[in-house]
Amino acid sequence: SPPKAEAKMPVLATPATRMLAKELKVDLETVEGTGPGGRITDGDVKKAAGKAPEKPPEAAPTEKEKIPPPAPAITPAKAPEKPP
Amino acid sequence: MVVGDIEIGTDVLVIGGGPAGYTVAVECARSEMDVTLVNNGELGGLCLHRGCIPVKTIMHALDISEECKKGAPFGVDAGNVSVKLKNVYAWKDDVIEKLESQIKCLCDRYEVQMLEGFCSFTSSNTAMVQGSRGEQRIRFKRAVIATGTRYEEIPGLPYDDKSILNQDSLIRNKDLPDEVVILGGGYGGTTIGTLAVKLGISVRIIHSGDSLFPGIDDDILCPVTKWLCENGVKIYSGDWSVEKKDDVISITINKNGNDDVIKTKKVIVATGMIGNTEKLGLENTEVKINDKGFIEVDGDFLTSDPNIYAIGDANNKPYKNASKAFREGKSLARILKGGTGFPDYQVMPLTLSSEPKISCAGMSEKQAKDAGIDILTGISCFSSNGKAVSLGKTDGFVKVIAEKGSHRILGVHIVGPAAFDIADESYLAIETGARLEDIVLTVHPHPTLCETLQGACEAALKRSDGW
Amino acid sequence: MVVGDIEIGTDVLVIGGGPAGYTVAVECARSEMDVTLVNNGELGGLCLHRGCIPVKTIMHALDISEECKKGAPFGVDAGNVSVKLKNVYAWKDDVIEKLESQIKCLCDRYEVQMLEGFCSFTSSNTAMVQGSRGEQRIRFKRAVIATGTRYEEIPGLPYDDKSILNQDSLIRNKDLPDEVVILGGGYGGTTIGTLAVKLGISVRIIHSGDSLFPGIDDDILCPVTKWLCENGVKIYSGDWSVEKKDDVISITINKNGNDDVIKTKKVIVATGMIGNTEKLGLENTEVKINDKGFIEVDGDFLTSDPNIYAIGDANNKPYKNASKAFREGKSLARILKGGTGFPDYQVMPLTLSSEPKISCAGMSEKQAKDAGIDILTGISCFSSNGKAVSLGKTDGFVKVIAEKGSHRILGVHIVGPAAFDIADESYLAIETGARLEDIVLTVHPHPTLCETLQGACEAALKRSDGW
Ligand SMILES: Cc1cc2nc3c(=O)[nH]c(=O)nc-3n(C[C@H](O)[C@H](O)[C@H](O)COP(=O)(O)OP(=O)(O)OC[C@H]3O[C@@H](n4cnc5c(N)ncnc54)[C@H](O)[C@@H]3O)c2cc1C
Ligand SMILES: Cc1cc2nc3c(=O)[nH]c(=O)nc-3n(C[C@H](O)[C@H](O)[C@H](O)COP(=O)(O)OP(=O)(O)OC[C@H]3O[C@@H](n4cnc5c(N)ncnc54)[C@H](O)[C@@H]3O)c2cc1C
Repeated sequence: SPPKAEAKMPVLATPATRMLAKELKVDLETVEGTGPGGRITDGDVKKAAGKAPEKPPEAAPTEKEKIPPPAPAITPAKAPEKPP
Repeated sequence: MVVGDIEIGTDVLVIGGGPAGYTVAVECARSEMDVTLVNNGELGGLCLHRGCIPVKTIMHALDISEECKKGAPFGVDAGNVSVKLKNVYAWKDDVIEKLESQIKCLCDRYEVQMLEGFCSFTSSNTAMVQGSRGEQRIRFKRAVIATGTRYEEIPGLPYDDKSILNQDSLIRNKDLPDEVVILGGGYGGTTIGTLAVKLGISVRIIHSGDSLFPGIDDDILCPVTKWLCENGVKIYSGDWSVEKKDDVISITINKNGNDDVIKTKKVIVATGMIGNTEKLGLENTEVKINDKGFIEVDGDFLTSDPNIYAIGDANNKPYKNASKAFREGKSLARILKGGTGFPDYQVMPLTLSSEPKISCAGMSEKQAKDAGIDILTGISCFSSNGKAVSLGKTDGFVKVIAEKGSHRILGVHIVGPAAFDIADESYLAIETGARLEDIVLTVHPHPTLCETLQGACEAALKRSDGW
Repeated sequence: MVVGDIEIGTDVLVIGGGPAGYTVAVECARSEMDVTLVNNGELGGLCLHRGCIPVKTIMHALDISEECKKGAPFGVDAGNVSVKLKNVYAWKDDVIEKLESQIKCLCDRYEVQMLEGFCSFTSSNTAMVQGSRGEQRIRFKRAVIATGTRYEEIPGLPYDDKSILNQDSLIRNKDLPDEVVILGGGYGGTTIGTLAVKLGISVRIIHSGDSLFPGIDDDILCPVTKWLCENGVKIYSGDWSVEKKDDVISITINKNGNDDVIKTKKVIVATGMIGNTEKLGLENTEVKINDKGFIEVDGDFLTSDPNIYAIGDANNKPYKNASKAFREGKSLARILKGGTGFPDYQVMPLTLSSEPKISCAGMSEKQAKDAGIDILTGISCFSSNGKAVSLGKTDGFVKVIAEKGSHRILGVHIVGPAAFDIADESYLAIETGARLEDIVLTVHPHPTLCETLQGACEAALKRSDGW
């Protein structure tokens, strides 16, 4: 049977945004969301990562959510070794 | 497999060919990494051969015959429907074979090197495979342990395939018993109990604790215990202990200080699983396990040994199921490629093959209340769903739990025949932080079963102002 | 109904007791408004009596017998399965009766005043009901027209219940023909054609235009046309015209300048619906209709008459289906209460009861390309889904369409037996602007059919960098 998960309000961000946060090493618990109801957007994550959003935020909320293609995010220490 | 003295070199050694193991192997190989997959036994693991797939397949075949039998009101005259259990199990084996060959194909397509045999570590970068044709040494840069679990035994009562059984016995159809006592409730006990009833076996279930399935709200569980009772299943709760004398197994159940003793010739132990990490040679590495044999890992599945990872049932992360195994396989492949793994999930769905079926996502009503969250709940019954009525399947309901202030959906619990099919919307809803309004304002086609999910959200909303 | 000279006064008069009408009536009454619902004929409308529900119910009963017949591989020996069509239709009537009584209950619970009869306007705030027991005058503050549609006729060929039929004939089972020609493809032609085949009728379908169902991508439609062909259905395309001489109906089909003539004794006209607004007395109001009889409304369902609204099939908004009717009923109730209605939807799902079933949400691949959107597509087949294999139902696939740059999901199209059940996630995804990652990173339980939806999103993502 499943372990008793500690019930608390989960962070308000979509899986895609949480993926971005992981790639940019941003702890979402420390980010204040600017979206509706405190939702954390991609822009919030990038800002927290010290990166300016690539585009200035536009009026339409869908534009705000727009992300560039996922960064390869290869850390040198873990670069895969080329197969022979 | 070329057996011999020559050591094989590989970038990534994967031990175990279950969902976790074959997924990480294929995903790494897809990125042109050099991958060797060692598996001992059946490719596809517990899930394919003795778990998810066979249980669902056997149940479906038995359910079809039930549908036929109940077809008369629909105008279907099925004559004397009968089930040939031998053929049901043959179909199950067919399904397994088909799916196993798909996994084989995938591995071949991406050129995963496959070895058959039992693998154990000889150091932090070498391992040994004992196959039918001898021994093979392997040198690896990184290794992934995906060896899964095995059934825990009751101390002093080892499985003997005769009287002390585990869930395999029904799934493999070695000689179905006429009656059986199942030790343990929860996922294992409820699933195997349901299967046993459908196979015509007389069943008693013994569980400790208050509920047959702790963590599921009572109202959701109620139709299931009702079905079990109606089908002659006796459910006992209390602290139990087991003794075996000659052929007879006596189980003493203590509830509120009173002892109840029941006797049987066959028990199925469904108390849980332990990590499949014995004889893995972990002592030759830095890998650490906990008291149940599960491997300790960090957020990136790395063990205490910097070269060795562990995923799937074998690691000490919460939940043991195939979805977690697949996800960890995919996530680790990204890490091994030098990227980041997947973020944490918020919802681990539960799908219970009870009768009726149960699907749970997110917080139960009790969990939310215990956590002090102010909630709205809403319920909608399948009996008022047009499609369910037209299918003649009106048992059950959907319950939704949302935070009162924000209307954010925290939990969706479904009991009913359609529970597995329509639940996918609820996973996405909770993961993305959707609100009740998001589901209510999304058009759901008519007549479909998912309207009941929408209906439950609407019912919750109607308890707030303005709806 | 008290028939007499005394005029009834009501705040809200609703004309038509289909999904649109009874929904707005119940929702208004729930807010303690004074509501009168006039319906001519069957409570629940086209949807319940001659549309969605009967089609699905009859098909399900026929499908169950197919399942039984195909049960042998699963170990089910169903003997000589046979279908008693009389009983199938009796079951259908049962289902309708059950659901109709639920609607009746709802109306009673919230104290909707119910009148039976044909209603027409005598002015912008008075109307007249012709019931079996005479006439009743009504004075209203606001009225809602929810009178739905009826089958369009081919000029000069009125429905005669003998040779010129509409879809009602199969649904009501008045004397099933041995063979029939269906005029028109699209939703109506494909659905009724599929039903006819399942009823054992020999079918020809004639449609103008290039595709049996314009708007659905060819790859999604392909398994359906394949099934139709395998089941002996002949499909003709081209501009057609009909002539009837004595008993014989001749249809001339012109394609690329060549004429093809086919002859039959029975046609089902499935060319479309027109607004049910004749004899409504609209000339006594300011209400305006278009050339197909549909009522012109603004974004808040208000007609050109400031007291009169129109919802459901009867208005001139796009789509004619029950989900739209329900939604507009709920939305208008909020407006009549003095609030705002619902926002526009982004997705109007399409569920097609073809064989295999089709479910479409959002943009098709062609639509997206035609709109100049740069897209990613991903496909996943049910044949590689463990649950589908275990059900022996591996036909079909899921196709997802996403914007290339943002990965935002724009369309999800499913063809296969599970198409209706797992589609709900796709509606929410598109409505909320979810990205491929959102579905891929949401845990989907194993083994379930919705894994194929996740698989299609993953396939699309794998065409982008980093996956
Ligand atoms: C009755 C039952 C029903 C279940 N139903 C479901 C369900 O419906 N949904 C769900 O999600 N989960 C279900 N599960 C759980 C699911 O089967 C497991 O979570 C899943 O199989 C775990 O995958 P894995 O790859 O981690 O391990 P496993 O599937 O256990 O695979 C491990 C593989 O490693 C091999 N191996 C072990 N040690 C070695 C070694 N030293 N050398 C070489 N090979 C080795 C084994 O032979 C095996 O093939 C069910 C389990 C049971 C018992
Ligand atoms: C064969 C078929 C299958 C269909 N399948 C589906 C499906 O699967 N899913 C789906 O969403 N939609 C389906 N539809 C469409 C669906 O049935 C309609 O969109 C829906 O019924 C529209 O609801 P409505 O309330 O606007 O009108 P209707 O359901 O047509 O109801 C109108 C009511 O008003 C009454 N009325 C009319 N004029 C007057 C008057 N002057 N006075 C009093 N009463 C009057 C009528 O008698 C009727 O009861 C199907 C349609 C057909 C024909």
